[in-house]
Amino acid sequence: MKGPNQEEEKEVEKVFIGGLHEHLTEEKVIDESQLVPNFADEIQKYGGKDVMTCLQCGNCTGVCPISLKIDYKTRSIIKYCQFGLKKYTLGTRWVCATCYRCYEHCPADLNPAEVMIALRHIAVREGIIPPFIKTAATNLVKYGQSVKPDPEIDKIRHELGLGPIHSQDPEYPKVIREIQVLIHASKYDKLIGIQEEVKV
Amino acid sequence: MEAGAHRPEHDPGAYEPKIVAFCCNWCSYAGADLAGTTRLQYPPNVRIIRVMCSGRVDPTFVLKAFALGADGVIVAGCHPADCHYISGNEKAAMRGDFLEDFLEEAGIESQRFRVEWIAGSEGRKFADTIKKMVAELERLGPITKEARADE
Amino acid sequence: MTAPEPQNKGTPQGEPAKIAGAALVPKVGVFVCHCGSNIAGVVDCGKVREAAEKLEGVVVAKENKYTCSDLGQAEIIKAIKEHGIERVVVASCSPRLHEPTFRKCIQQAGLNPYLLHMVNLREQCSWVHSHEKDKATEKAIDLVLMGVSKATRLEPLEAREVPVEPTSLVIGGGVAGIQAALDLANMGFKVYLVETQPSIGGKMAQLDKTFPTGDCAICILAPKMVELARNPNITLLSYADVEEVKGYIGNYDVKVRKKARYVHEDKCVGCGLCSDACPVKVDNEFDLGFGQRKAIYIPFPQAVPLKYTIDKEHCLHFKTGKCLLCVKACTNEAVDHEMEDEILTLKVGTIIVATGYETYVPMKKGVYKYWEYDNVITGLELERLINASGPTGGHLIRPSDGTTPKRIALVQCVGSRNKKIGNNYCSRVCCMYAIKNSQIIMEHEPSTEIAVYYNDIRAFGKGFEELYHRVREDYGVEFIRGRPAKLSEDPKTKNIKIRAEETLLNKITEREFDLVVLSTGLRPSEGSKRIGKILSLTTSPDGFFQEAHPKLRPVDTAMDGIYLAGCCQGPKDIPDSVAQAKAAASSAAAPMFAKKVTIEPLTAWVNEEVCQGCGLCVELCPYGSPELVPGQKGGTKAHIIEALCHGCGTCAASCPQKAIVTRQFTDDQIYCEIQAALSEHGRKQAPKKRAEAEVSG
Amino acid sequence: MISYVYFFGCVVPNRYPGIEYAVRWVTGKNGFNLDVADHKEFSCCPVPGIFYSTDKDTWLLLAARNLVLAQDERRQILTICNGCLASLLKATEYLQEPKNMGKANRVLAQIGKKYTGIPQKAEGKRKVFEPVKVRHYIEVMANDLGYDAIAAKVRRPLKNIRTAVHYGCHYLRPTERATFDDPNDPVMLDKIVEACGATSVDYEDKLDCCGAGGGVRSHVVELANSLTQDKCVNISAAGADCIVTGCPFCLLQFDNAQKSFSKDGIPVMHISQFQALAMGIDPISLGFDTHHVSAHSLLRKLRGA
Repeated sequence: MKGPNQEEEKEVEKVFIGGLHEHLTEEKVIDESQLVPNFADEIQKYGGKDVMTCLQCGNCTGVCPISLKIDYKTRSIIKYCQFGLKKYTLGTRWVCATCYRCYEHCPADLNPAEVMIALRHIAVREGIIPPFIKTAATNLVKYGQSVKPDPEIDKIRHELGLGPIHSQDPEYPKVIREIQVLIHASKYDKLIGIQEEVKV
Repeated sequence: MEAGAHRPEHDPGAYEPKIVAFCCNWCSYAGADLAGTTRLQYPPNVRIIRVMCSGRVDPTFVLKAFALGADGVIVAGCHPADCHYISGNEKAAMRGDFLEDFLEEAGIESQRFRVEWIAGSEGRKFADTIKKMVAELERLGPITKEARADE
Repeated sequence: MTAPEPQNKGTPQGEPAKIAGAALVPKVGVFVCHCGSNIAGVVDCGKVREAAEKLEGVVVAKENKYTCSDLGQAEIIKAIKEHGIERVVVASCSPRLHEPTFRKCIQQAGLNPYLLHMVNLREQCSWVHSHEKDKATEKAIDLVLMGVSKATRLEPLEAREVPVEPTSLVIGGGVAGIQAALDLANMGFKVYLVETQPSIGGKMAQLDKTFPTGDCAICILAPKMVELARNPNITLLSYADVEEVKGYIGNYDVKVRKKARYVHEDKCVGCGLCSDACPVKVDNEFDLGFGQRKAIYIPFPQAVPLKYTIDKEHCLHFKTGKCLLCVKACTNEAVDHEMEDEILTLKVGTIIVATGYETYVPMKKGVYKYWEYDNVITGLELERLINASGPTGGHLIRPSDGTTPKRIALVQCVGSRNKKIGNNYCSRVCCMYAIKNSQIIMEHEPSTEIAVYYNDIRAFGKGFEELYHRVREDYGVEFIRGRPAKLSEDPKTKNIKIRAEETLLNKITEREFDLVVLSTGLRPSEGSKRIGKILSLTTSPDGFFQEAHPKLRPVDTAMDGIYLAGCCQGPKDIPDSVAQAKAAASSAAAPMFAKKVTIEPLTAWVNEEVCQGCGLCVELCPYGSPELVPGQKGGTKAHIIEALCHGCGTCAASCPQKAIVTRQFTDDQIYCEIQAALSEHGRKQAPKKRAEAEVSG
Repeated sequence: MISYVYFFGCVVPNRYPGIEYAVRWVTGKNGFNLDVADHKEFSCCPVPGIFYSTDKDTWLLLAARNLVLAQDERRQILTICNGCLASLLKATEYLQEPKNMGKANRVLAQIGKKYTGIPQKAEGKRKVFEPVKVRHYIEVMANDLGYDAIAAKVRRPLKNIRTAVHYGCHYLRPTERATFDDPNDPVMLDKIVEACGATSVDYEDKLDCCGAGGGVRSHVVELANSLTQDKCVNISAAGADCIVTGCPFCLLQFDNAQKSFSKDGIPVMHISQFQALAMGIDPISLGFDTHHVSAHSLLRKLRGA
């Protein structure tokens, strides 16, 4: 309809009103309906230590290399976990580089990196699966390796006098079969949605 | 961990292992009390016998307990170097080593007998020790009849 | 450490009867306590009583709502009188709690107090199996069975009275030790105060001002130190260590090593001529390395006793055999390099432990870079730097260049509330000393900017919160809620940048400071560990000494006659230390006023008929209680010196002949308990089924 | 003599064959002549950022399969990658728990495998098993050979080469398992570099993350690169000629990310390549063509020196 005018209006609103409309639709008061009971237990089930031990000192955020770069505060996520604010925790937890710095410095001996990993477990089970996970898992069931082989590299291997990579070994299909059996047994293919057919 | 893996299946529901625990008055008995005051739950399979010191536990007490039908025996005392009586726990530890070998000879798995150091402040450790031992005994099943007769 | 001196040495307490063969089973009364709902809420006490009634020997079994109440006790007394009960079993809480109560109770009814057995239904049954009521009841019945079967084997014993030496030993000369010693001395008791340092005063002497009132620490402490030195009832043994303690309440033998000062205390007048002459300068530990002292020194001007001490490690004479300038300088011939350590033996009735604390030392490779950056110091170092009698005369400087810092960061919870390093506890004083120090700094240099990095501010004491508000409002001290994550030093200016999340802003902040002060926490001192070993004191999980009961016996230890005062029991501030010292003095005074105490007679006894005189018990006993003596009917026999016996029973457990009996814990009694614990009663598995299970295994 | 089995992982064989060549060369008959076997049935370790992050059961099964292969050969696993080290080492810890071992073995039985650990000796009737040993190349060099032995084999001392070493997170952390080096102040990589005759330069935030781990590189490459940029700024400030690391994934990150923020970049290589250079290998065999940042500047300096 108006096209460019609408865009302009939006810009104006952003600058002068600070995105009031978005603010109005956002929930400001957190009531119990938004809390997931026993969320801390769920995290513990997937290997995170008890998040309730966190005293919110903020050391983890301070040492986190990612927290310096983007709006990601380790401590806040732990706080969300303590509260049971599940929906705030699942979306962006794939940015943790698992450098374990937070764990090294945590005076409560909590392991925030493992909490992030537990949150990833939970997210995957809710269907939040980043594409790279699928790619790597598919590579694994196809080639037995999470990196896709590159024919150019094969040439260089040959020039260096290195043998072909394992996945080109005539015996290797047996390994791939074994991997597929394991993946199938743990239902990982279903969980991730691996595009390659898993034969058992 | 391998021992007992080939034991025939038993019905774990019907089997209630009994544990006799000799606790020294100063540390382990106090630890068991602390488990109570902090309401830490553990399986009701244990019967505590209070002694003044873990050094008071005569090896024959342990053997007698097994002979009379105990599935597991714990001797619990103060941590090394913390003994209320200077060194009674060291003697308990020495007897423990000897007993372990002896029991193994008699066909009683080493997991059934433990010497544990539990301080008066370690209520949680007491509860965990009992939990772990009960789980272990349930996995092992009852003591064979011959082994009991050996006592 | 209780070991009674028998009043009637000739006749050891009656040989425990071999009841197994005895025809008569004594009459037993069982009293099952509900403890309100603590026990009855889980255990079916009615069933327990019914089961108890059926046991052999039991003539009365009763339930009570609260057995420990007057009503409950009256019922026990009534039953003893009416039914002629000879052994009493109380199935209630831990014997560690109420054994003395019920012993007194049955004694009132004319029964020997040692004919009581307590069954622990609360701490070790109802509270720990609260979700398994049936099984808890089953276990309770088993426990009562065990109790009854042990009770039938109990023998009357006589508690013995021992005299109490009206002298007390106070270990540690900090403010707690000083206060305890003064209080006891003022009550008229003789006191030995042993301090390992050359002067008393402890950590308090190093502090600048005290929170929240701002009193100068040494100004209020020094008069007490002088008073102590002048008190005729107090013998001050400074520069001395307790090396050995033997005995039991009322009768402790203490060995003290008085380290050689190389200056005769009686001759030294504290004039300081020797120190002026001494050519050796070393860092002064009292100023934490910021100031210097000589090799012959007093730690600080107000030292008590005001006697000089030679630091052997640095003295030139001890290094080279020459010098002796101090000897020449002394007009009183007090200096003596030939002096040797002296061993004193003291006899005391009670002991007060006041061994204090140490401050946490930051890690070598830690986040706070204490060892790497000059301008990172600890709170105690700051105390010396702002102290008017300190190395800088109270002028705060940066260690790197001696300039006055304009921006100062205080970092809280260093070495406290940290599970990684095992110090889980709050040190209680750091918040307040940091707040107090920032006030002092602001008073000196009002233009200073101070930021306190904290986790939680704990201002719980009288006047504390008010001080906290004052430094925020009147002095503008900034409080940042977050734990510093990274400290980095500017190589040129030596300023320190702190990166931390301001958790209340949800933002990472980075700020530069001229000086960083770490508010280090309190830890048990090395001296405490040593004394703890000597006295066999137990510690709580934090490493500080454990009190007998956290609420009701906060200054007693599990050992009769030994009391705690000050920070050796846990971190505390000065008023709390002083209050506890006064409490410990009052507790220690009680047996000394009474002049005698009763002691449990749980000692060992040798049956000469069975003893072969092998001597194994002599070898094993840590107290040297058994000895080999010629037997009455010939041969060599072991004999227990009861005064030395602590009743641990190690000898009985090892005796190959089973000739040794430990009273109240005899082999026979324990066998009975084992047997009762494992009796088929209450077993889920029928014997037959069990046999099948065994065959299949 | 200790018997090892090569575990090259995924990145090296498929992206940096020069590293594989260097490792074989250094450990082989041209170098230290260690007893290292090849095993053709190894799969992905599996990579912790994918599998450990999404399903620990699957991760453990795949890792256990690799461990069983080494266990049946009675050999220690020689990894050349921090990720493989972290994944396999953690798996051995998990498998110490009888519950986890039993659970894994029930599935492994379907492919005819069983993890027990390597049998040591029999104590009475019981056999004692030790978990399969998972070793890192750096640690094997430092502990099993020693810096003197490394220095003794140097034919072409890399004098004047200012080297910035990057340990990488999973070599050091979490600290409770990294018992071989001080996690707060690691020295092994520095000492190996110095044994090769080069200088290890100190730079700010040396122990910081390269940015790639935990799936960050795959998920938000800009974020990963931004972290790498910070590291590279510090490394340049220290005047380093090259970056040496023990982890191919960190290497890949440094190698790829530098394109995004600088024209030339600092050459980056694996410690095995660095060692091989010092031991006199022909640089052509080190496969620097597959690296994105050219190593020419470094090789030129080396020839000049």
